Amino acid sequence: MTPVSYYLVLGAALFAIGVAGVVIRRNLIVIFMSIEVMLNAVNLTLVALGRALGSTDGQVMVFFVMTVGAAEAAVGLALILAAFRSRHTIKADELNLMRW
Amino acid sequence: MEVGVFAFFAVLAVVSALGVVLQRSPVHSLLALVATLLAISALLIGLGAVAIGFLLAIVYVGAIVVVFLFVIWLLNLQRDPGEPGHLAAKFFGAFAVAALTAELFAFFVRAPVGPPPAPAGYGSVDRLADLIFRDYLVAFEATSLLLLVAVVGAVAVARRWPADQPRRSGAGASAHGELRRAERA
Amino acid sequence: MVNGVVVEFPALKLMLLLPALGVVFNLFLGRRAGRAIVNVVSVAAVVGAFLLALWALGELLALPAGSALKATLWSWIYVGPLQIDLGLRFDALAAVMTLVVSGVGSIIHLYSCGYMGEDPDYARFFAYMNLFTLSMLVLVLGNNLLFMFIGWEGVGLCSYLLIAFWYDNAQFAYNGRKAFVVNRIGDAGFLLGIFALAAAFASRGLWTLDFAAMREHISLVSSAVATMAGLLFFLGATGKSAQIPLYVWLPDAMVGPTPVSALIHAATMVTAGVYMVARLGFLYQLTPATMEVVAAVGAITAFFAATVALAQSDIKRVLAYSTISQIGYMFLGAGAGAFGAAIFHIVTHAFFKALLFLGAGSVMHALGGEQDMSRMGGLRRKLPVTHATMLVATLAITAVPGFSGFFSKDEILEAAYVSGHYWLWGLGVITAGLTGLYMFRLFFLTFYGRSRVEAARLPRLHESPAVMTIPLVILALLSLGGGWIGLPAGMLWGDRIGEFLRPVVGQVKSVPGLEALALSAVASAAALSGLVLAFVFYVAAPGLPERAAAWSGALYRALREKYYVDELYDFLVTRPLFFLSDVAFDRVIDSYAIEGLVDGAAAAARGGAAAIRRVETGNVQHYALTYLCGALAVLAYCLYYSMRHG
Amino acid sequence: MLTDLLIDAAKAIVAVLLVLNLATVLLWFERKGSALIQDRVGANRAAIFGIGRRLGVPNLGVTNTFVADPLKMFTKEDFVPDQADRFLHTLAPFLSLFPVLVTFAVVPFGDRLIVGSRVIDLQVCQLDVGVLYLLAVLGIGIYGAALGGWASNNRWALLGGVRASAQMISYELAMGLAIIAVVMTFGTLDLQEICRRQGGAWFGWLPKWGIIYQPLAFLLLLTAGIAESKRIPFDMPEGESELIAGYFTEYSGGKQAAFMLTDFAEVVLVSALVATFFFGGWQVPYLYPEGFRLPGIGSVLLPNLVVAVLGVLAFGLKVVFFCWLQILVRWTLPRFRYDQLMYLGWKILLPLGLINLAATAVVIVAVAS
Repeated sequence: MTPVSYYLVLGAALFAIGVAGVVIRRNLIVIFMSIEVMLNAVNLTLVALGRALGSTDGQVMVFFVMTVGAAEAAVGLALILAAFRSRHTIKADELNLMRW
Repeated sequence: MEVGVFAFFAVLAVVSALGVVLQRSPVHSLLALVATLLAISALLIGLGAVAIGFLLAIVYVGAIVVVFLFVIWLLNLQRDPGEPGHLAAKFFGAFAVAALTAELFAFFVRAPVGPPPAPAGYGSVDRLADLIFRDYLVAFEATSLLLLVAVVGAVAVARRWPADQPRRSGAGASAHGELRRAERA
Repeated sequence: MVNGVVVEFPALKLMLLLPALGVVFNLFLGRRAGRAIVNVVSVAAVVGAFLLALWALGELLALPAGSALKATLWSWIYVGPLQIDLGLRFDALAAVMTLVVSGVGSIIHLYSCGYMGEDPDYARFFAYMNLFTLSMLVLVLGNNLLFMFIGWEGVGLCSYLLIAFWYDNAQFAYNGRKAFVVNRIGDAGFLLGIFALAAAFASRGLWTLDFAAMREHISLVSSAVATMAGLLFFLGATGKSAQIPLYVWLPDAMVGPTPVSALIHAATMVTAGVYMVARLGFLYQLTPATMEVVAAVGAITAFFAATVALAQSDIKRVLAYSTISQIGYMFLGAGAGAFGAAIFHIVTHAFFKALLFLGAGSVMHALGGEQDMSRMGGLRRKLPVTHATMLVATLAITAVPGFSGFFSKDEILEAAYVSGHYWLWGLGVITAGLTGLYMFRLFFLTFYGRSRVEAARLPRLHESPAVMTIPLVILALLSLGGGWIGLPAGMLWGDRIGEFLRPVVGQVKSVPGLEALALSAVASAAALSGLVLAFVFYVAAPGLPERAAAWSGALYRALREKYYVDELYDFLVTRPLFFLSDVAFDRVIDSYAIEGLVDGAAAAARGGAAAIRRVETGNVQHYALTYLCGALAVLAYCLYYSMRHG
Repeated sequence: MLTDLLIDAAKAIVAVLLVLNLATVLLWFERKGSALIQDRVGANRAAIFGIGRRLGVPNLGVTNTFVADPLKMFTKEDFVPDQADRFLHTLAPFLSLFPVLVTFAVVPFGDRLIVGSRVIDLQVCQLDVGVLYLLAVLGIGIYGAALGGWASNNRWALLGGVRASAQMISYELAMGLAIIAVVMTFGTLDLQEICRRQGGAWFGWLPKWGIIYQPLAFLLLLTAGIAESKRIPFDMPEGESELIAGYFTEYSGGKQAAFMLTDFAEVVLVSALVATFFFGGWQVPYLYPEGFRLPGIGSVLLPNLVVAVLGVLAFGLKVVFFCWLQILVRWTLPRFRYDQLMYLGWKILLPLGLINLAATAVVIVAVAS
């Protein structure tokens, strides 16, 4: 069997890549996609740890993460659409009306 | 053999995840995201979570990412011009991400070496359904409510209200309006 | 002393639940439900409580003397060793009070259905009435001081709400506030008394406010503390029960709807102070000095109020002062150690005073709201039922032998005499005469003589509907026969109510039969002479009062103006307070100190915000980065921790 | 070990070849069938050396469908528009064809075949969660059309791509609901097992096919399936009169062939799924593993090989029947308007699917208790 730590390290790497996307990219859509990468890195970690513990609860968590992810995508994308309509940009650093 | 399969999908996942972040064109990012998700779902199946693995592909690849695609089209996003942006932010961001990677690795390399053999029926739909509909029933019902709220909210937010309708002339715009009217009817 | 048993009786909770449901229903659904349903629900809630009280009484009588029923609603305050539950205790004292509250309350609720028949705000009215019943039951049934205090405050609140029920009249609203503020002064005394008592017990290691426990361990309290606590509680009692010096609110409370006056300001709430003193009898018995104060205040108030009542022309005002006077009697009895007699007088007083108020309400109803006795007269034929029942009530309050008031007042005066308060006894006897005078003055002015009713009102003069007269008749029967439950010891079946209450409130020594008879004869003679005087003044020789008034001059004016007490209070307390508020607090402290503090805080916040708001760049990614740094720190700490501890 | 691998490989190759060939046959079938329906001659060109004519056989257009057209397709210039995204433009046709083909991996085309001591399941890949696999792979299929339309950098193509993906995502819901109802009925996600559970008969004569349990789900699946394959009456994405050819307007040569092949493979797939879920898959009425057992007549014992072959033939027959049905539909019904299409998908099929699901659940619980 592949050691669980491999999966965990892979999950960590994917998560870090997702974080990098969120922090560095300016395109809101891409930031959003990076968040999805982060979510799924966590999913992988959950299942791997669940497997290591011999429990299925980790998979149930993944199930819920997916549902929440779907809801988040629906609302988030709707927000991006609305923001684009009013500001004609989806650059994260240009949508900064809420400063100071 | 197993490790080889793992390595293949792991490399695929990492490379395509990097693709999500690094691609200039949102559509290419999106395609890379699809590849990442498929790799992850393959890895989940490899871990014995067969049902969840396929569900991940159905839900994410089959639905959520398609919605991303629609939004990209709707916004008519082209390739990013690639301006440098805030270099300082990028620098600190990269630094923080490196630190995060290091810390996470430090955590996880010490995890148990080999997973115990999966018990019979591990990761099957039966077992999963048993948990979801018994132990996690309330949470499950709550997520259904959450989805409903999210759908209503998304429609309310993304809807084009009459006041902010930018009136453009042209065949395309009016055809679009017709379509909307027809959909509403 | 207490050798009975304490039995769990969960139906007590129901007794509180019914009025509570009535409140909730009337408050939230009353308007929509309509008048008929509101009437039924409100009356049913109180009648249900009364039936439950009867049931509980049956249970209690089946137990040995000195027993009690109890029920616990919730655990309330559990702080260290102090444990206070919202508990109910139904002993003999509570039983009598509960029956009076719910019984007379039922009758008055029924009467209100008719009296408030045209008021558009009936739902609010009945919500308050039910809330009052609930609060009063809590006050009576609570098994500890703190729970009792909740009821105490509750009835005060309801009193305020109901006095100011027609709040669009500024004067009524003012009177409501006055009642509330005056009551608060007394409540402060009550609260301080609770603290004093709790501290006294706690310093000896007993953390309780439970009546039974306090009574058992009252020997732990030093007499100095007992005196202080007793006086503080009595201050509370003077506020709630309208005694000198805090009586001023009660006459003004008469602007509320008449059933309210009957229920709250005559029959039940105002006797709460007497009940409280009786309930804390074990405390008062420790300190003779306090008892002296109670007795003296009671007797003086009784006399004082009776004199004022002589010169009032407002029918409800006369009744208000007579209430103050009668409660003075109760305190006289309590101060003389005859708690049982005081409670007995509460009961009989509840009957006849409720009847008097309801009768007055019936008269006012007939006259379209007229309260001035100088515009009444000769109503005997128009209002036969009201007239007959009022006659019974007037005879009862005058303490004519055989009527209920006679027995209880007699017991009180006897106790005052026996305990050696001869002066107070004398004052009581004089007051008895005055009572006869002013009550029959009221009666004759209203029902006899020439009709002075305004011509416009004459054609519409009518007897009240059955829903109002039936309560009158019931109360008249009770006023007539209600006293027979407390005959003098040794006569027929003896002093049943006294025996029933004895395990709770203790016993007073009695005098030999012949001496008692003599005392009764003196008191009755005084009362009857008052009656005769009234007859002479107001029926036989109607011109006499004016001449008497002119002859007495300043004295009469003082009586009519209530000894100028309101003006005195206004001069001594109200005006200085307003002056202080206006000059010292508003112009100096508020303008400079408090506003300076507030403005300074605002300026500091503004300055600080201006400094740190730069952090809010509005760029999501900066926030994400900051968040990430925090997460990194937490993760690093976890890493460090796990390495340190394996 | 190696033998197992070889057998698996053989099954996969057989399945793929069968599907591809059947798809090609369908192309011819469609040409001639449409001609028949529209009272024309249809494909009748490119006879090789006139052999058929010499033999007196009417030219059925077999040659130009099976030989000339493929040759022409694959030798044409592979044209990529100037501003197109070359990578995605190339990837899209394969992204379109690949999922459809791999879907067949879980479709059972026969019962067990016993060779010596070896039991061969006539299914490329036995999967406990076959239905989930099916839905997952079908979900991926959207990207082919969508990206193909987008990568061409052509308005018509993009519109076609948008329409295609919106349509597929909409009808996938109804399809999924129909399939889930079937899954609930049979209590398994394994397609082979679903086929097995459709064996036997009620009262000895009525086959226990899915259609008996789930007639509504059958209609839903068939409708949604036709919509998924984007054919008339659901061919808005390519709607020739409006969008030229929809998302493959800018495709030519082999890539276009891949798109066309996808269409026909999808037709086959829908037929196979309908057959599997509702018509017993490879089940032959009254045929049991040991032989025929005819109600009221008697039984005939048959060797396993014959039973297996009969099963495969029955499955093929059913698939061909539903292919024919779809072609018939295609050439008989007019095209929906786009809003009608959305209306049908979201406001008719989806609620029907939900109702069907709820009713199924109630019945199952009622029967179980």
